Amino acid sequence: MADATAGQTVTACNAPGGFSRLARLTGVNWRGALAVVAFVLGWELLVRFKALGFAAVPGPLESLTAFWATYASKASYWESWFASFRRVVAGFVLAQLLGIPLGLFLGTRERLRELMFPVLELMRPIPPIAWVPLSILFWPTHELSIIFITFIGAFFIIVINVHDGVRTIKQEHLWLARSLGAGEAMIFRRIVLPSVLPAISVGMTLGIAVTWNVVIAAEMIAGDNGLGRLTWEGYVSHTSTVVIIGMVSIGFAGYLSSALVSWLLHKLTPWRA
Amino acid sequence: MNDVLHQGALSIRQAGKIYDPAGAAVVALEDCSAEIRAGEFVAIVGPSGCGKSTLLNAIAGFDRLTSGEILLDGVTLASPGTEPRPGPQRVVVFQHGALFPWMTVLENVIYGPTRQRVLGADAARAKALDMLRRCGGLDTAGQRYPGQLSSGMQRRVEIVRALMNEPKVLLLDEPFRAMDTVSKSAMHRHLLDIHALYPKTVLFITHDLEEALFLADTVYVMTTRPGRMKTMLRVNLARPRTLDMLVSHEYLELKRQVVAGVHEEAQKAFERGERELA
Amino acid sequence: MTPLQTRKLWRMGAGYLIAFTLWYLSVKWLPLAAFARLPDPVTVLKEWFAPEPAYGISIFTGAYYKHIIASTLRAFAAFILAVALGVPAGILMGWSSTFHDYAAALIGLLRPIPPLAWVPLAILLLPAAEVAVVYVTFLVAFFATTLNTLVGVKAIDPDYLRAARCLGANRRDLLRDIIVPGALPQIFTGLQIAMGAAWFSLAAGEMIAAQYGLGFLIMDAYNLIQYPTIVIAMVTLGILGFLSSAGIRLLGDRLMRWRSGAMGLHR
Amino acid sequence: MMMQTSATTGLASNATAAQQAVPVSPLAPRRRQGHLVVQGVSKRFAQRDSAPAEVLRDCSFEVEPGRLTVLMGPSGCGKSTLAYLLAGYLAPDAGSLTIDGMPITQAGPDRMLVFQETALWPWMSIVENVMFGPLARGDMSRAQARQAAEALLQKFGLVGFGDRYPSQLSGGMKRRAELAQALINSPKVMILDEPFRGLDVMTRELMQEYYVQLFEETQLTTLFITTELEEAIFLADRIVFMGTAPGRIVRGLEVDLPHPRTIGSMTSERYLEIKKDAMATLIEYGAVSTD
Repeated sequence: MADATAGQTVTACNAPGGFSRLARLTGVNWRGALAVVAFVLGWELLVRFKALGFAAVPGPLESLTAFWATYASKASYWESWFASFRRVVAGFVLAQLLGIPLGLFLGTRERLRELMFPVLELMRPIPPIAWVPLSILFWPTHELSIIFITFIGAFFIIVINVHDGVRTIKQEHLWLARSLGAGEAMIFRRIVLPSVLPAISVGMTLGIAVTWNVVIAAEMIAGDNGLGRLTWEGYVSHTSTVVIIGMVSIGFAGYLSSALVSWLLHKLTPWRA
Repeated sequence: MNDVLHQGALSIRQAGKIYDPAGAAVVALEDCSAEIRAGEFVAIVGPSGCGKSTLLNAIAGFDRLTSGEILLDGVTLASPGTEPRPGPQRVVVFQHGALFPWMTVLENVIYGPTRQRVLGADAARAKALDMLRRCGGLDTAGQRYPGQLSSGMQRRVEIVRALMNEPKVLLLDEPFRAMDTVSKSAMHRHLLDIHALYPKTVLFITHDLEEALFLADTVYVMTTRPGRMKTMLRVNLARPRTLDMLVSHEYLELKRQVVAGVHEEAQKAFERGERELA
Repeated sequence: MTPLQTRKLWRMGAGYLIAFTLWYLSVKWLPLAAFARLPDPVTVLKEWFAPEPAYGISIFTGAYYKHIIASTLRAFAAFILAVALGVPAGILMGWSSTFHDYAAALIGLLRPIPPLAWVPLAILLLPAAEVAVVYVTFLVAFFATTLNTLVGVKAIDPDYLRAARCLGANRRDLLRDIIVPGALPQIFTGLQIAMGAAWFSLAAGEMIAAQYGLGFLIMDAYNLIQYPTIVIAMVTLGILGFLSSAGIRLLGDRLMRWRSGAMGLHR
Repeated sequence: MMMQTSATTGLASNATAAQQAVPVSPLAPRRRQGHLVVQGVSKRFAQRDSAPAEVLRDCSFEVEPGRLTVLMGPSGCGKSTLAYLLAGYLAPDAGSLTIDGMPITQAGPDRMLVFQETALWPWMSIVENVMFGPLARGDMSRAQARQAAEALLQKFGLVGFGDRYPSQLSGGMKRRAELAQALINSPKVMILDEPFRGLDVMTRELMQEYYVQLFEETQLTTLFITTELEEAIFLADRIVFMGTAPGRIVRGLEVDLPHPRTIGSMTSERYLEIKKDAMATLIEYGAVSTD
C-alpha cells in the first residue's frame, strides 16, 4: 500500500495540440476531465449492455440515485463513516505517538538500535492484516483488535522513516550548534527535531494510506460496523449498489484523511514551500 | 590559427532571445553579434545569467531565436523561422558532464557514429580506441563506466565522444567549473593538446577570465542581461600555450585590458540578482 | 570481519533472544488471560519443525508448501502483470504530455480507493475468487510501479537527452538508450515498493476470499483453533515478502552494474 | 546595495551606531587575540572494512593573531580535518592544538567555522539563524540579540532579508548571512573551509573582495582554507602549503601585497612573482594528476 508520492507533471516534451494550450490558459486538465467522463460513460454502457460480467453490477447513475434516495439520510450509513474514522484516527495517532519517539531513540542511540532494529526489520514484512486473528485473540473487544491492526499498519512505517531521518541529519548542523554553545536539550529541540520533520511527514503520509487500507480489510474480516463492513454486507446481501456506495465512500474518506495529513504537515514545515 | 580548415565558420548576426514574451518577457539576448572564423578557438566570458547558455542553446539547436540569425558556413542554423534541430555538426560538452552513466566509455564514444549509421560497429570501435589513445591513453578505460572515472577523465572522454562525429563546431559549456586549480590546469593542457590534434572551431563558455585568455585565440566579453558582446579581444599569445605564459607580461597586459570591464558586469549581475530576490 | 561487525552481530542475536524470551515469558507466566490465549514461541517452533505436526502444517508437510506455492504464484502473477503494464504506462506518462493528462486523471480517480475495498466488487465482476484476489494484488503494485517509473523518467537529467540528440539520436533511440536506462534505478525502487504492497494486499485478499494460500491458512487456523499455525503462516508471509524484495534488489544490482561500478569511484 | 563602495568609512559609521546598543560591537578592531598553534598533529579515521586511513601526519603551523593565514592544498589532503580539529569537533590522535596558549578541547564560540556547504538551518529564518548563538548561551536578551543581528545584517547588505528562509537567498547572500551568524558571537578566530567553492568565478571574486575588506576593517584572526591559488594569494598575509594525503605542511609563503587589496592587486608585478613561486610549490607537492 505504500506507494511513492506522484512526481510533478512537467513532461519531457510538450505536444502543442489544442488541449495543452487550453489547459495552460485555464489551468484545468481538460484531457483529464474528458478521461473521467469517458470512464463513467463506459461504466454505464457496460452495465446497460450486461457486458463482461457487469450484469451483477449497478451503473453509476443507479448507484448515485440509490445513494441520494436511501443512504444519504440513513443514520447507519454515517455511523459506518464515524466507526471507520474512529478506528483510523485511534490507530494512526497511537502509532505516531509511540513510533516517533521510538524512531528518534533508535536513530540516536547506537546500542538500542543494534539491539531492537533487527527485530523490527523481521516483523515489518508481515502484512498487518495477518495480525487480525492474533489481535482478536489478544484484545478483549473487536473494536480494540481492529484499532491494534490499524496501529500496526502505521507504526512500522513511521518508526523506520524517523529512524532513517535521524541518521541523515547534516553533521555540520549539529557541530555549528555546539560551536555556538547550545546545550544538548536545545540541540535536540531546535536542530534534531526540525531536521527530522521531513522524514516524519513521509512516514505519516504513507502511514495514513496504509491505515485506511488496513481498517477496511479488518472490518471486512472481523468488524461489525464501519465502511468496510458496509461494503462487505452489500456484497453478501447482493445489494450491489451498497458495494459501490461503500467503495466510493471509502475512497472519499481515504482522500480526506490524506489531504488532512498533508495540510497539517505543510503547516509544520513552512520552510519547505 | 590554422586556416587549413575551411569548415566551421560561425556567423552570429543580431541574435536576440526573449523568454515567455507574453508573460515576464525576460530579454536574455539582444543584438548579439560575432563573426567566428573556421578553426578559431573562441572563449565567451560573462557573469551568470548573461545569456551565454542561451546563445549556446541556439547554436546547438536546443532553442529558437526570437530575432536575428546564426549561420554555419553560410547555412542558417537558427532564426525565428527555422525549426531548431540539434545535430552532429555542432556537439555540446555539458557543464555537469553528460556521459551516459549506463554505457561504458567505449559505448559512449561510438554512440554518435553508430546511431547516425555513419560507421559500422567495428569501424567505430577501432576509430574510438585510436582517438581515446591519442587523447591521453584513455583507451585503457574503454570497458569502465563513467562513474568509475575521475571528473577530469570523464570530461576528456566526453570531448572525444563529440569529436568522433567530426563536428564543425565544438561547444564547451563551462566544462571545468567545479575543478580545483591543479586539476583545472591539467585539463587546460589536455584540451589544448586535443585541439592541436583535432583542429575544430571551438566555442568555450566560462566565467573565468584567466581560463579564457589562456585557452582562446579570441575572447568575447558579454554584458550582463540582456546579453550582448561588450568587448572582443584578440589573444596574440603563441601556440602551443605553456604554463609560464600565465605569468608573462603579455598575458598580464591582456588581462589588464578586460578585467575592469568583466568585473563591472559581474558587479551589475550580482546586484541585479539580489534585487530580484528582494 | 572487523570488530565493529562482530559486535553488531552479537547485539542482533541478543535482540532476537530478548524478543523471544519476552514473548515466551509473557505468554507462560504473565497472569493475564489475554497473553495466555496466545501461542508461545516454543510451541510454535516445535510445530513448525515437527515431522508430524499436530495441525498438519510444518516444513515437512505437503500442505504447507501447497499454501506457499499458491500465495507465491498469485503474488508474482499480480507483480509481473503490474510491471508489464505499469512500467510502459509510467514511461508513456513521462514521455508524452497528452497521455499523461489522460492517465493521471484516471489514476487520481482510482488511487484513493484502498485496494482491499475492491474485493467485493472484484468478486462480483470477475469470474473466480482467484482472479479477484490476483486483481486486488495487481492494483496496488500497478500504481506503485507506474508512479515510480514516472518519477524516474522525470528525474532524468535533460542534458542526457540533449547530448543524445546532438549525437544524432531520433525519438526511438532516445526512448531506448536514455529514457529506459535512465529511469531504471527509480523503477526498481518502485518494484520493491510494489512487491511489498503486493504481499500486503494478497494476504488480506486470501483471508477474505480465497480457498487456499497463506492468508486463507491464517483464517482457517484461527477458525479451527490451531493458533500455532497462525503464527507459522504469518512468519512465512514475512519471510516470503522479505525474500522477494531481496530478489528484486539483486536483480536491480545485476541489471544496473554501472551503479555499483560508481561505488568504486577513485578520485 | 550589496556593499558600500567606500569600504572603510561606510563600515565604521555602522559600527559606532551599533555600539551604543550592544556592549562590545563585534566589528570594532580588537586587541591581538586568537593565536593558533598546531604542533605535530596526526589524525587517522577508522574505516568500516579496512585499516584506518591516515589523514594527517605530524602537522605543525601557526596562525598569528590579527593576520589572514591561508591553508592551501589539493582536494582530499586533510585541510577540512585540520579545520574540524581547530574548531574542536574532532580530537587529534597525536600532537596538540592551542588558542592563545590554552589547549583546544571542545567546540566554542571563540573559534567560529564557516563550512564548505552552507550550514544555515533551513527551518529558521535568517535573523533567527544569526540570533541563535547569543540566545543559546544566554549572553543577550532576545531584544538585544535581535538588535545586534539586525545591525550585522544591515552591515552585510542583507537588510529586508531577515525574515526570509535560507533557501530563498542566493549563494553569495547565504555566505554573508553565515558571516553575520559567526561574527555576532565576537569570535577570536574565524575559520573558513573553502567557503566560496560552490560559487561561480565572478561571484567568488566579489566575495573574496568582500571578506578581505571585512578583515582589513576588523583585523579578526582568520584561517582561510582553499584549493584555488588566485584566491589564496589575493586574500593571504601568509600562505601555508599542504602536500597530498596524509597531509603535512610542506612550506610557508609570505604575501607582502599591500593592503587594502583590490582587483587591481591581481594584476601587479609583485602578484606575478608570488604566483610563479607558488605555482612551483603546487606542481612539486600538489602534483595530483587527474588520470
